[in-house]
Amino acid sequence: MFKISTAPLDPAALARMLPDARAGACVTFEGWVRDHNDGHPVRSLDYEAYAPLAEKEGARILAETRGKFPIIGAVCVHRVGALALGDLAVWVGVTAAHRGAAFDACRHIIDEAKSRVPIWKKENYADGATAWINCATRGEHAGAGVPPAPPSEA
Amino acid sequence: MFKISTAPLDPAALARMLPDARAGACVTFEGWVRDHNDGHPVRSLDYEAYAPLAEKEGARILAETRGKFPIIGAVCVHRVGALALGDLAVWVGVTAAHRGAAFDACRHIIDEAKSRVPIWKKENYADGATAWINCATRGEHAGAGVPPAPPSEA
Amino acid sequence: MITVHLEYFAILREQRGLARETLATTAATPAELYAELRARHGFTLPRDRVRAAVNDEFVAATAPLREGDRVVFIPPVAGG
Amino acid sequence: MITVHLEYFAILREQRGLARETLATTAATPAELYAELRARHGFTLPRDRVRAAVNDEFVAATAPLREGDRVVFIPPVAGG
Repeated sequence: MFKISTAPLDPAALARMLPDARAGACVTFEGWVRDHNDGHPVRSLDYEAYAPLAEKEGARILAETRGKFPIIGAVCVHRVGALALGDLAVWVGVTAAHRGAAFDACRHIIDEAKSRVPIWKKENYADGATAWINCATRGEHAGAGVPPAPPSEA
Repeated sequence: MFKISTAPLDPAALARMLPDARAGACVTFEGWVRDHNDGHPVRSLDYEAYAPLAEKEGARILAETRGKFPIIGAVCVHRVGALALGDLAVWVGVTAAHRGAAFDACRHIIDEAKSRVPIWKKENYADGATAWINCATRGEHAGAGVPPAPPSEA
Repeated sequence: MITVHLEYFAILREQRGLARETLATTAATPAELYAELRARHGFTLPRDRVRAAVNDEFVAATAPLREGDRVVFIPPVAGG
Repeated sequence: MITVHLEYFAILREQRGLARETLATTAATPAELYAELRARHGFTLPRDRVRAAVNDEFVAATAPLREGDRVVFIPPVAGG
Protein backbone atom coordinates (compact mmCIF):
# COMPACT_ATOMS: atom_id res chain seq x y z
CA MET A 1 0.00 0.00 0.00
CA PHE A 2 1.30 3.43 -0.99
CA LYS A 3 -0.66 6.44 0.23
CA ILE A 4 -0.42 10.19 0.37
CA SER A 5 -1.74 11.47 3.70
CA THR A 6 -2.85 14.95 4.66
CA ALA A 7 -3.14 13.79 8.29
CA PRO A 8 -0.19 13.19 10.64
CA LEU A 9 1.29 9.70 10.32
CA ASP A 10 0.90 7.24 13.19
CA PRO A 11 3.80 4.75 13.03
CA ALA A 12 2.21 2.37 15.54
CA ALA A 13 -1.01 2.20 13.52
CA LEU A 14 0.93 1.74 10.27
CA ALA A 15 3.06 -1.00 11.81
CA ARG A 16 -0.10 -2.91 12.73
CA MET A 17 -0.66 -3.55 9.02
CA LEU A 18 2.47 -5.68 8.79
CA PRO A 19 2.40 -8.67 11.15
CA ASP A 20 2.49 -12.04 9.39
CA ALA A 21 3.34 -15.42 10.88
CA ARG A 22 5.85 -16.06 8.08
CA ALA A 23 7.77 -12.84 8.78
CA GLY A 24 10.97 -12.96 10.81
CA ALA A 25 12.15 -9.43 10.03
CA CYS A 26 10.55 -6.02 9.88
CA VAL A 27 12.52 -2.97 8.74
CA THR A 28 11.06 0.52 8.87
CA PHE A 29 12.31 3.83 7.58
CA GLU A 30 11.05 7.14 8.90
CA GLY A 31 11.91 10.45 7.28
CA TRP A 32 11.84 13.27 9.84
CA VAL A 33 11.94 17.01 9.35
CA ARG A 34 15.42 17.93 10.52
CA ASP A 35 16.72 21.28 11.66
CA HIS A 36 19.20 21.83 8.85
CA ASN A 37 19.88 21.05 5.22
CA ASP A 38 23.22 21.58 3.59
CA GLY A 39 24.24 23.85 6.44
CA HIS A 40 21.12 26.04 6.41
CA PRO A 41 18.99 26.15 9.57
CA VAL A 42 15.50 24.90 8.64
CA ARG A 43 12.41 26.07 10.50
CA SER A 44 9.68 24.05 8.80
CA LEU A 45 8.83 22.24 5.59
CA ASP A 46 5.92 22.21 3.19
CA TYR A 47 5.27 19.01 1.29
CA GLU A 48 3.03 18.92 -1.72
CA ALA A 49 2.03 15.95 -3.89
CA TYR A 50 0.30 15.31 -7.17
CA ALA A 51 -1.65 12.69 -5.29
CA PRO A 52 -3.33 10.58 -8.00
CA LEU A 53 -0.09 10.06 -9.91
CA ALA A 54 1.98 9.80 -6.72
CA GLU A 55 -0.15 6.91 -5.50
CA LYS A 56 -0.01 5.17 -8.89
CA GLU A 57 3.76 5.56 -9.12
CA GLY A 58 4.17 4.50 -5.51
CA ALA A 59 2.12 1.36 -6.15
CA ARG A 60 4.37 0.59 -9.11
CA ILE A 61 7.45 0.97 -6.90
CA LEU A 62 6.01 -1.46 -4.35
CA ALA A 63 5.16 -3.97 -7.08
CA GLU A 64 8.65 -3.70 -8.58
CA THR A 65 10.16 -4.13 -5.13
CA ARG A 66 8.17 -7.32 -4.57
CA GLY A 67 9.56 -8.59 -7.86
CA LYS A 68 13.15 -7.86 -6.86
CA PHE A 69 13.23 -9.03 -3.23
CA PRO A 70 11.55 -11.94 -1.38
CA ILE A 71 9.42 -9.82 0.93
CA ILE A 72 6.03 -10.39 2.54
CA GLY A 73 4.55 -6.96 3.27
CA ALA A 74 5.37 -3.42 2.14
CA VAL A 75 3.71 -0.16 3.11
CA CYS A 76 4.71 3.42 2.35
CA VAL A 77 2.81 6.52 3.42
CA HIS A 78 3.94 10.07 2.68
CA ARG A 79 2.63 13.07 4.53
CA VAL A 80 1.80 16.33 2.76
CA GLY A 81 1.13 19.80 4.15
CA ALA A 82 2.98 22.02 6.60
CA LEU A 83 5.39 20.08 8.81
CA ALA A 84 7.34 21.24 11.84
CA LEU A 85 10.79 20.14 13.01
CA GLY A 86 10.71 16.53 14.13
CA ASP A 87 7.51 15.72 12.27
CA LEU A 88 7.28 12.45 10.41
CA ALA A 89 7.25 13.07 6.64
CA VAL A 90 7.38 9.53 5.30
CA TRP A 91 7.06 6.03 6.75
CA VAL A 92 8.13 2.82 5.01
CA GLY A 93 7.67 -0.63 6.54
CA VAL A 94 8.73 -3.93 5.02
CA THR A 95 8.49 -7.49 6.32
CA ALA A 96 10.27 -10.60 5.07
CA ALA A 97 11.24 -14.04 6.28
CA HIS A 98 14.86 -12.88 6.47
CA ARG A 99 16.39 -9.56 7.33
CA GLY A 100 18.54 -9.08 4.24
CA ALA A 101 15.54 -8.79 1.95
CA ALA A 102 13.70 -6.53 4.41
CA PHE A 103 16.61 -4.07 4.61
CA ASP A 104 17.25 -4.09 0.86
CA ALA A 105 13.59 -3.67 -0.05
CA CYS A 106 12.95 -0.90 2.48
CA ARG A 107 15.89 1.07 1.17
CA HIS A 108 14.89 0.45 -2.43
CA ILE A 109 11.39 1.76 -1.77
CA ILE A 110 12.51 5.00 -0.17
CA ASP A 111 15.25 5.55 -2.79
CA GLU A 112 12.79 5.07 -5.64
CA ALA A 113 10.06 7.09 -3.95
CA LYS A 114 12.39 10.02 -3.51
CA SER A 115 13.50 9.95 -7.12
CA ARG A 116 10.24 9.13 -8.93
CA VAL A 117 7.12 9.98 -6.96
CA PRO A 118 5.69 13.46 -7.67
CA ILE A 119 6.14 14.95 -4.21
CA TRP A 120 7.83 18.27 -3.58
CA LYS A 121 9.42 19.81 -0.54
CA LYS A 122 9.79 23.51 0.23
CA GLU A 123 12.21 24.38 3.00
CA ASN A 124 11.49 27.43 5.12
CA TYR A 125 14.75 28.70 6.55
CA ALA A 126 15.41 30.44 9.83
CA ASP A 127 16.20 33.67 7.97
CA GLY A 128 12.79 33.72 6.25
CA ALA A 129 14.01 32.51 2.87
CA THR A 130 12.44 29.48 1.21
CA ALA A 131 13.52 26.97 -1.43
CA TRP A 132 11.83 24.23 -3.42
CA ILE A 133 14.34 21.42 -3.11
CA ASN A 134 15.90 20.21 -6.38
CA CYS A 135 14.31 23.06 -8.34
CA ALA A 136 17.27 25.41 -8.49
CA THR A 137 18.30 26.17 -12.08
CA ARG A 138 21.81 26.65 -13.40
CA GLY A 139 23.41 28.07 -10.27
CA GLU A 140 20.66 30.58 -9.59
CA HIS A 141 18.40 29.52 -6.79
CA ALA A 142 14.78 28.86 -7.49
CA GLY A 143 13.69 30.10 -4.09
CA ALA A 144 13.96 33.49 -2.52
CA GLY A 145 17.62 34.11 -2.08
CA VAL A 146 19.47 31.38 -0.19
CA PRO A 147 22.39 29.65 -1.89
CA PRO A 148 21.49 26.63 -4.02
CA ALA A 149 20.73 23.45 -2.13
CA PRO A 150 21.90 20.23 -3.75
CA PRO A 151 19.53 17.28 -4.10
CA SER A 152 18.82 16.47 -0.49
CA GLU A 153 19.01 13.03 0.98
CA ALA A 154 16.97 12.82 4.17
CA MET B 1 22.00 1.70 24.72
CA PHE B 2 22.11 -2.10 24.48
CA LYS B 3 19.90 -4.04 26.88
CA ILE B 4 18.74 -7.55 27.56
CA SER B 5 15.07 -7.55 28.59
CA THR B 6 13.06 -10.22 30.32
CA ALA B 7 9.90 -8.16 29.72
CA PRO B 8 8.10 -7.86 26.37
CA LEU B 9 9.54 -5.12 24.15
CA ASP B 10 7.45 -2.03 23.44
CA PRO B 11 8.59 -0.58 20.08
CA ALA B 12 6.71 2.70 20.60
CA ALA B 13 8.38 3.28 23.97
CA LEU B 14 11.80 2.36 22.55
CA ALA B 15 11.30 4.69 19.58
CA ARG B 16 10.65 7.56 21.96
CA MET B 17 14.33 7.40 22.97
CA LEU B 18 15.43 8.43 19.49
CA PRO B 19 14.03 11.82 18.42
CA ASP B 20 16.66 14.49 17.81
CA ALA B 21 16.27 17.74 15.92
CA ARG B 22 19.36 16.96 13.82
CA ALA B 23 17.97 13.59 12.66
CA GLY B 24 16.36 13.29 9.23
CA ALA B 25 16.24 9.51 9.10
CA CYS B 26 15.26 6.74 11.51
CA VAL B 27 15.67 3.09 10.57
CA THR B 28 14.42 0.31 12.79
CA PHE B 29 14.84 -3.45 12.63
CA GLU B 30 12.52 -5.83 14.44
CA GLY B 31 13.21 -9.56 14.69
CA TRP B 32 9.97 -11.51 15.03
CA VAL B 33 9.41 -15.14 15.93
CA ARG B 34 8.35 -16.69 12.65
CA ASP B 35 6.45 -19.87 12.05
CA HIS B 36 9.22 -21.77 10.27
CA ASN B 37 12.97 -22.13 10.05
CA ASP B 38 14.68 -23.97 7.25
CA GLY B 39 11.43 -25.68 6.35
CA HIS B 40 10.54 -26.81 9.88
CA PRO B 41 7.29 -25.55 11.42
CA VAL B 42 8.19 -23.64 14.58
CA ARG B 43 5.79 -23.39 17.52
CA SER B 44 7.74 -21.17 19.91
CA LEU B 45 11.23 -20.05 20.84
CA ASP B 46 13.25 -19.79 24.01
CA TYR B 47 15.91 -17.10 24.16
CA GLU B 48 18.61 -17.13 26.77
CA ALA B 49 21.41 -14.63 27.33
CA TYR B 50 24.56 -14.36 29.36
CA ALA B 51 23.32 -10.91 30.30
CA PRO B 52 26.36 -9.16 31.81
CA LEU B 53 28.63 -10.06 28.90
CA ALA B 54 25.84 -9.61 26.34
CA GLU B 55 25.30 -6.03 27.47
CA LYS B 56 29.03 -5.28 27.46
CA GLU B 57 29.49 -6.77 24.00
CA GLY B 58 26.37 -5.01 22.75
CA ALA B 59 27.69 -1.67 24.03
CA ARG B 60 30.95 -2.32 22.19
CA ILE B 61 29.02 -3.00 18.99
CA LEU B 62 27.13 0.29 19.34
CA ALA B 63 30.37 2.18 19.98
CA GLU B 64 32.05 0.58 16.96
CA THR B 65 29.02 1.41 14.85
CA ARG B 66 29.18 5.06 15.86
CA GLY B 67 32.82 5.04 14.79
CA LYS B 68 32.02 3.60 11.38
CA PHE B 69 28.89 5.56 10.40
CA PRO B 70 27.77 9.18 10.98
CA ILE B 71 24.77 8.38 13.15
CA ILE B 72 23.09 10.27 15.97
CA GLY B 73 21.28 7.68 18.10
CA ALA B 74 21.44 3.89 18.38
CA VAL B 75 19.43 1.58 20.61
CA CYS B 76 19.23 -2.22 20.67
CA VAL B 77 17.16 -4.30 23.06
CA HIS B 78 16.97 -8.09 22.99
CA ARG B 79 14.24 -10.05 24.68
CA VAL B 80 14.94 -13.27 26.55
CA GLY B 81 12.57 -15.94 27.82
CA ALA B 82 9.77 -17.94 26.19
CA LEU B 83 8.44 -16.27 23.05
CA ALA B 84 5.41 -17.15 20.97
CA LEU B 85 4.92 -16.83 17.21
CA GLY B 86 4.86 -13.18 16.20
CA ASP B 87 6.56 -11.97 19.37
CA LEU B 88 9.25 -9.34 19.09
CA ALA B 89 12.66 -10.83 19.90
CA VAL B 90 14.95 -7.90 19.12
CA TRP B 91 14.53 -4.21 18.33
CA VAL B 92 17.19 -1.97 16.81
CA GLY B 93 16.65 1.74 16.13
CA VAL B 94 19.14 4.13 14.56
CA THR B 95 18.88 7.82 13.70
CA ALA B 96 21.12 9.90 11.45
CA ALA B 97 21.02 13.11 9.48
CA HIS B 98 20.86 11.04 6.27
CA ARG B 99 19.25 7.76 5.49
CA GLY B 100 22.27 5.94 4.08
CA ALA B 101 24.10 5.95 7.40
CA ALA B 102 20.94 4.98 9.28
CA PHE B 103 20.32 1.93 7.07
CA ASP B 104 23.96 0.85 7.09
CA ALA B 105 24.38 1.27 10.84
CA CYS B 106 21.11 -0.50 11.71
CA ARG B 107 22.09 -3.47 9.60
CA HIS B 108 25.62 -3.51 11.01
CA ILE B 109 24.29 -3.58 14.56
CA ILE B 110 21.94 -6.51 14.02
CA ASP B 111 24.53 -8.44 11.98
CA GLU B 112 27.16 -7.99 14.67
CA ALA B 113 24.73 -8.69 17.50
CA LYS B 114 23.69 -11.97 15.93
CA SER B 115 27.27 -13.09 15.45
CA ARG B 116 28.93 -11.85 18.66
CA VAL B 117 26.51 -11.29 21.51
CA PRO B 118 26.06 -14.29 23.84
CA ILE B 119 22.38 -14.94 23.22
CA TRP B 120 21.01 -18.34 22.30
CA LYS B 121 17.83 -19.48 20.68
CA LYS B 122 16.08 -22.80 21.10
CA GLU B 123 13.42 -23.62 18.55
CA ASN B 124 10.47 -25.71 19.63
CA TYR B 125 9.05 -27.47 16.60
CA ALA B 126 5.49 -28.46 15.85
CA ASP B 127 6.43 -32.17 16.22
CA GLY B 128 7.74 -31.65 19.75
CA ALA B 129 11.43 -31.69 18.85
CA THR B 130 13.71 -28.84 19.89
CA ALA B 131 17.03 -27.47 18.70
CA TRP B 132 19.56 -24.95 19.96
CA ILE B 133 20.29 -22.98 16.80
CA ASN B 134 23.89 -23.13 15.55
CA CYS B 135 24.80 -25.80 18.11
CA ALA B 136 24.57 -28.86 15.90
CA THR B 137 27.85 -30.76 15.72
CA ARG B 138 29.30 -32.60 12.75
CA GLY B 139 26.07 -33.52 11.02
CA GLU B 140 24.43 -34.85 14.13
CA HIS B 141 21.85 -32.52 15.57
CA ALA B 142 22.40 -31.05 18.96
CA GLY B 143 18.71 -31.00 19.75
CA ALA B 144 16.25 -33.84 20.05
CA GLY B 145 15.98 -35.33 16.63
CA VAL B 146 15.17 -32.87 13.88
CA PRO B 147 17.59 -32.48 10.96
CA PRO B 148 20.36 -29.94 11.43
CA ALA B 149 19.36 -26.32 11.01
CA PRO B 150 21.92 -24.07 9.38
CA PRO B 151 22.86 -20.74 10.98
CA SER B 152 19.57 -18.92 10.87
CA GLU B 153 19.15 -15.43 9.57
CA ALA B 154 15.97 -13.85 10.90
CA MET C 1 -6.79 24.72 -31.24
CA ILE C 2 -7.54 22.35 -28.36
CA THR C 3 -8.62 23.07 -24.84
CA VAL C 4 -6.47 21.60 -22.04
CA HIS C 5 -6.80 21.66 -18.27
CA LEU C 6 -3.57 22.46 -16.43
CA GLU C 7 -2.75 21.79 -12.81
CA TYR C 8 0.36 23.33 -11.24
CA PHE C 9 2.37 22.08 -8.30
CA ALA C 10 5.21 23.35 -6.17
CA ILE C 11 7.49 25.92 -7.82
CA LEU C 12 5.35 26.03 -10.97
CA ARG C 13 2.25 26.77 -8.90
CA GLU C 14 4.06 29.57 -7.10
CA GLN C 15 5.51 31.04 -10.28
CA ARG C 16 2.17 30.83 -12.07
CA GLY C 17 0.34 32.22 -9.04
CA LEU C 18 -2.51 29.73 -9.31
CA ALA C 19 -3.10 26.01 -8.99
CA ARG C 20 -5.13 25.32 -12.12
CA GLU C 21 -6.33 26.87 -15.32
CA THR C 22 -8.01 25.87 -18.56
CA LEU C 23 -6.67 27.25 -21.78
CA ALA C 24 -6.83 26.97 -25.54
CA THR C 25 -3.55 26.17 -27.25
CA THR C 26 -2.11 25.27 -30.61
CA ALA C 27 0.56 23.12 -28.88
CA ALA C 28 0.51 19.57 -30.22
CA THR C 29 2.67 18.05 -27.49
CA PRO C 30 3.57 18.61 -23.82
CA ALA C 31 6.96 19.93 -24.95
CA GLU C 32 5.34 22.59 -27.09
CA LEU C 33 2.85 23.44 -24.38
CA TYR C 34 5.55 23.84 -21.74
CA ALA C 35 7.55 26.12 -24.05
CA GLU C 36 4.46 28.25 -24.54
CA LEU C 37 3.71 28.41 -20.79
CA ARG C 38 7.31 29.07 -19.87
CA ALA C 39 7.50 32.03 -22.23
CA ARG C 40 4.20 33.41 -20.94
CA HIS C 41 4.72 32.85 -17.19
CA GLY C 42 8.49 33.03 -16.76
CA PHE C 43 8.93 29.52 -15.37
CA THR C 44 12.57 29.16 -14.33
CA LEU C 45 12.80 25.42 -14.87
CA PRO C 46 14.01 24.50 -18.36
CA ARG C 47 11.98 21.92 -20.26
CA ASP C 48 14.49 19.12 -19.78
CA ARG C 49 14.03 19.29 -16.00
CA VAL C 50 10.24 18.96 -16.14
CA ARG C 51 8.34 15.75 -16.80
CA ALA C 52 4.86 15.66 -18.24
CA ALA C 53 1.74 13.80 -17.14
CA VAL C 54 -1.51 13.60 -19.06
CA ASN C 55 -4.68 12.34 -17.41
CA ASP C 56 -2.69 11.20 -14.35
CA GLU C 57 -0.07 9.16 -16.21
CA PHE C 58 3.48 10.03 -17.15
CA VAL C 59 3.84 10.65 -20.89
CA ALA C 60 6.69 11.45 -23.26
CA ALA C 61 7.29 15.13 -23.94
CA THR C 62 6.45 14.38 -27.58
CA ALA C 63 3.17 12.54 -26.94
CA PRO C 64 0.16 13.98 -28.76
CA LEU C 65 -2.14 16.29 -26.80
CA ARG C 66 -5.87 15.85 -27.24
CA GLU C 67 -8.94 17.95 -26.61
CA GLY C 68 -9.82 17.99 -22.93
CA ASP C 69 -6.56 16.48 -21.65
CA ARG C 70 -5.60 17.18 -18.06
CA VAL C 71 -1.93 18.15 -18.18
CA VAL C 72 0.54 18.43 -15.32
CA PHE C 73 4.17 19.48 -15.58
CA ILE C 74 6.26 17.85 -12.89
CA PRO C 75 9.22 19.74 -11.40
CA PRO C 76 12.12 17.71 -10.01
CA VAL C 77 10.74 15.67 -7.13
CA ALA C 78 12.00 15.65 -3.55
CA GLY C 79 9.94 13.38 -1.35
CA GLY C 80 11.08 11.98 1.95
CA MET D 1 44.16 -27.07 42.39
CA ILE D 2 42.06 -23.96 42.08
CA THR D 3 38.39 -23.43 42.72
CA VAL D 4 36.34 -21.96 39.84
CA HIS D 5 32.70 -21.00 39.52
CA LEU D 6 31.03 -22.18 36.36
CA GLU D 7 27.84 -20.90 34.81
CA TYR D 8 26.20 -22.83 31.99
CA PHE D 9 23.93 -21.50 29.25
CA ALA D 10 21.81 -22.96 26.50
CA ILE D 11 22.85 -26.39 25.24
CA LEU D 12 25.63 -26.67 27.83
CA ARG D 13 23.17 -25.98 30.64
CA GLU D 14 20.83 -28.64 29.28
CA GLN D 15 23.59 -31.19 28.78
CA ARG D 16 25.02 -30.50 32.24
CA GLY D 17 21.58 -30.55 33.83
CA LEU D 18 22.27 -27.49 35.96
CA ALA D 19 22.96 -23.78 35.56
CA ARG D 20 25.96 -23.33 37.86
CA GLU D 21 28.46 -25.23 39.90
CA THR D 22 31.67 -24.62 41.80
CA LEU D 23 34.48 -27.09 41.37
CA ALA D 24 38.13 -27.73 42.09
CA THR D 25 40.28 -28.33 39.04
CA THR D 26 43.89 -28.74 37.97
CA ALA D 27 43.10 -27.07 34.63
CA ALA D 28 45.37 -24.08 34.04
CA THR D 29 43.41 -22.60 31.13
CA PRO D 30 39.82 -22.48 29.82
CA ALA D 31 40.84 -24.92 27.07
CA GLU D 32 41.98 -27.47 29.63
CA LEU D 33 38.93 -26.87 31.77
CA TYR D 34 36.54 -27.36 28.85
CA ALA D 35 38.29 -30.60 27.90
CA GLU D 36 37.87 -31.84 31.45
CA LEU D 37 34.19 -30.85 31.59
CA ARG D 38 33.46 -32.25 28.17
CA ALA D 39 34.89 -35.63 29.09
CA ARG D 40 32.95 -35.64 32.36
CA HIS D 41 29.57 -34.37 31.13
CA GLY D 42 29.48 -35.47 27.50
CA PHE D 43 29.17 -32.01 25.99
CA THR D 44 28.61 -32.44 22.26
CA LEU D 45 30.22 -29.17 21.19
CA PRO D 46 33.91 -29.52 20.36
CA ARG D 47 36.25 -27.03 21.99
CA ASP D 48 36.84 -25.02 18.84
CA ARG D 49 33.13 -24.11 18.71
CA VAL D 50 33.00 -22.77 22.25
CA ARG D 51 34.38 -19.40 23.39
CA ALA D 52 35.45 -18.71 26.94
CA ALA D 53 34.64 -15.84 29.25
CA VAL D 54 36.22 -15.21 32.65
CA ASN D 55 34.71 -12.74 35.09
CA ASP D 56 32.30 -11.47 32.40
CA GLU D 57 34.90 -10.79 29.70
CA PHE D 58 35.88 -12.82 26.69
CA VAL D 59 39.30 -14.43 27.10
CA ALA D 60 41.60 -16.57 24.97
CA ALA D 61 41.26 -20.32 25.41
CA THR D 62 44.86 -20.29 26.63
CA ALA D 63 44.48 -17.50 29.20
CA PRO D 64 45.53 -18.45 32.75
CA LEU D 65 42.78 -19.46 35.18
CA ARG D 66 43.00 -18.12 38.72
CA GLU D 67 41.50 -19.06 42.04
CA GLY D 68 37.91 -17.92 42.30
CA ASP D 69 37.41 -17.11 38.60
CA ARG D 70 33.89 -17.14 37.27
CA VAL D 71 34.07 -19.08 34.01
CA VAL D 72 31.48 -19.32 31.25
CA PHE D 73 31.78 -21.39 28.09
CA ILE D 74 29.86 -19.81 25.25
CA PRO D 75 28.19 -22.03 22.64
CA PRO D 76 27.70 -20.62 19.13
CA VAL D 77 25.39 -17.63 19.49
CA ALA D 78 22.11 -17.08 17.68
CA GLY D 79 20.45 -13.85 18.71
CA GLY D 80 17.77 -12.03 16.76
